[in-house]
Amino acid sequence: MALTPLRLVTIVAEPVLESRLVRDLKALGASGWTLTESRGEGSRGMRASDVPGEGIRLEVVASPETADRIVAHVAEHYFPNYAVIAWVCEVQVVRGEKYV
Amino acid sequence: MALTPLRLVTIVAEPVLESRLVRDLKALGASGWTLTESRGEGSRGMRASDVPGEGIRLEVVASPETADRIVAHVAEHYFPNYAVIAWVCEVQVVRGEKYV
Amino acid sequence: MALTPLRLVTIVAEPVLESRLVRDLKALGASGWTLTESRGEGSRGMRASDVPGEGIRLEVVASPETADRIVAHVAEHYFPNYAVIAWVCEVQVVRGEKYV
Amino acid sequence: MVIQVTILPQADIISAMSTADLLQANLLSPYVLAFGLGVLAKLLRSDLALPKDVYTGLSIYLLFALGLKGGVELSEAPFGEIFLPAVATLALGVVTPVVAYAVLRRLGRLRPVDAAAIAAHYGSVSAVTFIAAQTFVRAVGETPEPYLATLLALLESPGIAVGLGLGLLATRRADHPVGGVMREVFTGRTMLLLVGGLIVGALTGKSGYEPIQPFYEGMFRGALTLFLLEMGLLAAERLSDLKRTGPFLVAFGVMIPVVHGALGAWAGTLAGLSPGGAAVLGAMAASASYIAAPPAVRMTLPEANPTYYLTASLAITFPFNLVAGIPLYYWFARLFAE
Amino acid sequence: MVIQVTILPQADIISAMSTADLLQANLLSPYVLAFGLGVLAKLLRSDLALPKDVYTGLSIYLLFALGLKGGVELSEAPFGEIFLPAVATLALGVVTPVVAYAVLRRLGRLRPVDAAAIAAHYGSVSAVTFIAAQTFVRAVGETPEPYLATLLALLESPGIAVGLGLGLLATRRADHPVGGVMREVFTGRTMLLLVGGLIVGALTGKSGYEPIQPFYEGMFRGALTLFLLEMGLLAAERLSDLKRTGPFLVAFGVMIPVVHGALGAWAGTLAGLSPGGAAVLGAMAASASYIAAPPAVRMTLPEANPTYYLTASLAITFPFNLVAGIPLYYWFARLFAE
Amino acid sequence: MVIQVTILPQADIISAMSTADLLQANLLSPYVLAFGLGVLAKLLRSDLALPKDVYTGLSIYLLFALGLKGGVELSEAPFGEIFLPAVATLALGVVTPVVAYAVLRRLGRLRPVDAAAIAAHYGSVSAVTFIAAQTFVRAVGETPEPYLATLLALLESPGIAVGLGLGLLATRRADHPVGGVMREVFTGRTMLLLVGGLIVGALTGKSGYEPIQPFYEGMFRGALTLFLLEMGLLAAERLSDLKRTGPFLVAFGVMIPVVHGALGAWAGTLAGLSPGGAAVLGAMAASASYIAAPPAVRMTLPEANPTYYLTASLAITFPFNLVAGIPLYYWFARLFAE
Ligand SMILES: Nc1ncnc2c1ncn2[C@@H]1O[C@H](COP(=O)(O)O)[C@@H](O)[C@H]1O
Ligand SMILES: Nc1ncnc2c1ncn2[C@@H]1O[C@H](COP(=O)(O)O)[C@@H](O)[C@H]1O
Ligand SMILES: Nc1ncnc2c1ncn2[C@@H]1O[C@H](COP(=O)(O)O)[C@@H](O)[C@H]1O
Ligand code: NA
Ligand code: NA
Ligand code: NA
Repeated sequence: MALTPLRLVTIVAEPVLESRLVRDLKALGASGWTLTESRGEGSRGMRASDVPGEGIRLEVVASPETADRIVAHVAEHYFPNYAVIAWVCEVQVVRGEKYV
Repeated sequence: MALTPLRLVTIVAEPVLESRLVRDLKALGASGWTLTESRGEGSRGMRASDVPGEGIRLEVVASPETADRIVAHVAEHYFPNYAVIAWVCEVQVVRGEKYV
Repeated sequence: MALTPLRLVTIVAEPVLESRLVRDLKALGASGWTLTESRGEGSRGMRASDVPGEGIRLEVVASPETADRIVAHVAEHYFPNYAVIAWVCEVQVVRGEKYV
Repeated sequence: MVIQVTILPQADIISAMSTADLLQANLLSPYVLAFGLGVLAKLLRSDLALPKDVYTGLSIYLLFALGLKGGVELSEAPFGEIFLPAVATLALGVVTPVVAYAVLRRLGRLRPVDAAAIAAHYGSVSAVTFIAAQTFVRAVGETPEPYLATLLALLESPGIAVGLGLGLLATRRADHPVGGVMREVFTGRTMLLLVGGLIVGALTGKSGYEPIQPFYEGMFRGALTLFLLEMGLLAAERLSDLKRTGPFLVAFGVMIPVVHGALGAWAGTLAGLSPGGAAVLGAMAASASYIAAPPAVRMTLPEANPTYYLTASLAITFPFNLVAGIPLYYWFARLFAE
Repeated sequence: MVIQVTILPQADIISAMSTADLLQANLLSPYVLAFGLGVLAKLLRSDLALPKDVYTGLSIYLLFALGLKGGVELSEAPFGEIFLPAVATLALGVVTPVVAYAVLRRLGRLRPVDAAAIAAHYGSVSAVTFIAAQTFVRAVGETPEPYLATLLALLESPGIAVGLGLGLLATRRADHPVGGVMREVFTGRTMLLLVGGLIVGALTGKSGYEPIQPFYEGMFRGALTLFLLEMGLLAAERLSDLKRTGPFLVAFGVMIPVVHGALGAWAGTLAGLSPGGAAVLGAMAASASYIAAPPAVRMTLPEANPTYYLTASLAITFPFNLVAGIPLYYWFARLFAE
Repeated sequence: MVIQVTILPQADIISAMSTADLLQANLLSPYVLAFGLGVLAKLLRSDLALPKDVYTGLSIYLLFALGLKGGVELSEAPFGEIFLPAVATLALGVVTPVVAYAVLRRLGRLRPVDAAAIAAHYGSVSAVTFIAAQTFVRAVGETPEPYLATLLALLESPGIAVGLGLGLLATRRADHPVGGVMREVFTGRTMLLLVGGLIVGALTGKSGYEPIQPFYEGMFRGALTLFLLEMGLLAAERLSDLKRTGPFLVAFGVMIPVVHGALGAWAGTLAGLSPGGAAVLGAMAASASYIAAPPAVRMTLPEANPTYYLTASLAITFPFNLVAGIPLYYWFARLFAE
């Protein structure tokens, strides 16, 4: 089974950012995204929702370059003012050509 | 703390495949599975559900051999016709003997 | 983009343990946590809930030392009697200083 | 449309007028308006959406309520009466998918597997269309037969089986086991709640039903309105796919219901149904499944493009039936009854 | 069973007959039938399931409605009346877990911690069984005391505390703090909605309740039917575990409710309850908790096997009480009343 | 408070007495009690919580029901009547956020962006406060104007727009496009259900509404009670943030509603509303949005601290209005009417 080494970017953010983040991800070259609903606590604890602690958890499989772009974009545009955390992980992707 | 190096296989797929995938995973030697509900977008965009964009996200901790078998099976049986993405990641598992 | 290498600990457990696990995580030095609801099957299959198969999936980004402490704590206190699985993965975290 | 003009020219003028009236009454019903609001909301790119669990909960409620009420009524109806209508229903379950398949292959030149997949949907039935039709004929003063919900249960599976069979023949996998998938259709949510509700209703009878009636009957139409709001959102979500599916499928999604609806109303009339009952059977035949059929088709005919069958049944045929089809089938039924 | 024959032989024949009638009436109620449909659906491996959030929402609604109505009735009842029944209820909360523990240890030879865990469940109470019992006795023409919901609230915690205490003694951790877990039981969903509802109902009274009555009372039985459908699914899901738990636990799950039910009906009669009220108290004593007890036991006695206590309370005792137990306890109560 | 004493000294004594009565009646209503139960549950650290999907489903139901009923009533009202009250409402939507901003800057010395963010919330409106006010004035025997739900829809957006505009001016980003965010407010759940419901109700009229009335009207108050229980939980969750927000914001959250409420009741009276209608308009003006405003503000003014605006509107002003504000605004309205 030929696997392609790619990057998995995971972003946990406030729900209010969903549509904006998805738009950004596509613009930055992501071929897709997967979202699960989450809740949690962090250091900032500020979040604008009537239901406290809710969040969205976005996963994007992408090439190292796209992953870098996404991470840099999130760090610049969302970290200063929003409750966001993001991490990157090396993964081996099935039929990975599709997602580059 | 002794950790066992194993593989984590993540499969995001159409909900209609849930029972079939779970059956396959067990048959291929997985000792268990964890499912979270997801939504998302990809390149194919075809999906048979009255609610668009819904998906399931399956995680399986397994030995490298089992992980390979799972990945090969998914690639052969589901990739051609279904909206599926799968990736593999190296993880260190607590009391990992259990899951080999 | 400067990324910090940290550890991502993922714990899948019975829902009844939620508040206790969150308390423990904070006490062990985690700066935050993210929870998604899950379902699944494992080898033990014992779980105390009127709804079978339900679980919680906790993720914690932490320094290697904190991650070790968390993993050791979970192995000691929850593995013997509860349906729990935990794994650790190396990740690169955006603005990772925050989570050490 | 061809049918109505050629078959019964003399009753033309009166019925045409009253059809317009019926259409207007239908358009201003809260059900159609709620559906329209859902469509509008999606077109305005609103974030409005019923949570998935609430949507599922509502559909469970509607199906179970439908079955329960049907069962209670069944327990009071002479059982022999249902025989001919049941035969007519089963016949529709076999004929309509074959008609749909032929049209899709001959006129639409679709791939066999896509034609079969769509045929499976149009051979089955949409429970919400059934409910809307029943509500409509009751609103215009008819009293449809009490056992119609039973016919609904009968019509769900045969069409799916025929469609899947055509697809497997076409893909030369006639040996593929359809049994597993058909078992899933039979034990699926829709069938279980409907048939289960029928049985529970028949066993518990009027006196057992009474204390739960405010919940299952009093709330029914209001809950239906909310459900149709969400259906409007879901249908509109698929509208953007119309570009990909092309004009033929749009025409198909409007014309085939008229053909099937006429067929259903005619078969119902022959089987002895009242105009109200025949109109509802027509609406059933005209409707396309979008809950039970899609997963069965997806599992058995994965090569078929889901965009085709989902868009046709959910974004074209469902709204057409809700808005114009149901009054039309009622008009057919009245003509046939004369 | 032993009890009924030996204690009151003379009223035997008449009551036996009417018990059969009661049983049949109960079996054909929509509640029992809906539960049966749920069991059937799971046995057919249907994908039918109430979404988790809807299930939780329904249980919140049922408990709060129960409390509210109880509170309104309480606000009109002379408060002194409740004293003796309350004492009887608390006594049942202490005696029943001890009886269960002794039986499980002596006859069943279970590990102390497993026996204690199960005892905690049988010492507490199932709200749905309470509701079903109240619905049943009302259907047969009784007017149970207005303050029964208050007794329900009183019976929930003591049994859990006794069970946990026995378990900690057995595992030689008598020093383990049970306080935290008992606080969670007291502030748990069940207690809060029930006691909170009682207080809200008592404070707002008849006039405040009136505008919300259609929601909390008119919908109550219909919603209960839907809830029992899901309970049937959940109970049947555990049926496969019966193999693992063995025949003793099945026998226990059927016999101990009869013993506790007789005890409860007898204690209720002594405390001055009407036959309807005593029957409901019997059903409470006979029932086993499956919402409040499991997490408390899981936290405090993790060595106990959850399969035992969940299967016994959910898959054996709950259906037994729903189908046969409740009419039986009513029959007991009428005997004791004579 | 200053206002009431200085403007109308002579009616003082009678009204003061009846205000106490009103307050007591309000405190014992099931709505306020359910809210209190929610607060209590959270203070006891209970795990009670309405599942998120049920909470969303309930809020969709309440808003749509509100719109529907308003629309049906609108269809029967002479349209000209609404003109002056509509103008008064729009004026309140512009004036109240400016007043709030000035108070927050001058007296509270908050950062401009925080002041603007809070002003956007207090310029908009809380639908649940509106519902509670309408329920209250009906309970005391008033018949508020049928078109008040239309005013509710009118009052939602202007205040948000003014607040965002002040914030962008303050952060010197006057060029920032507010259009996108305001479009999201206009097409947001709240507006769509409210305005959509109004249109559906107006089009379908009394006869179309009748069959769905048991669902949308019969269940309304009961469902509201459950919703307020959850609101109590959410408000109490924010109570711990009061330490961080400081005493000024607490004072602001209690005083500004009184000012805005008097303004609203006065403007309503001037525009020709009945005392009941003017009281409801006062409650609208006094209320602060916590559903539509927060995401709009979060997107446009991310530098503002969400803890401030959410705590003020949800944990201070909402409970204040529910418990004491509404009776007070009614008292104002009656004074102004004389
Ligand atoms: N150390 C952490 N590990 C895992 N998730 C975290 C961590 N810190 C924060 N989060 C998630 O990120 C969200 C925002 O965190 P913050 O911006 O630190 O308030 C939280 O709600 C959590 O879901
Ligand atoms: N690049 C990606 N990153 C993360 N998830 C993806 C990606 N591409 C596809 N997915 C997920 O896989 C599902 C199917 O994708 P596809 O088969 O490409 O239509 C989508 O609904 C997403 O949930
Ligand atoms: N091999 C595995 N891969 C992924 N998740 C697992 C695995 N084994 C167990 N789990 C998860 O851990 C939970 C408890 O497992 P267990 O303690 O083995 O019964 C299950 O419900 C699954 O969600
Ligand atoms: Na059909
Ligand atoms: Na008990
Ligand atoms: Na306001």
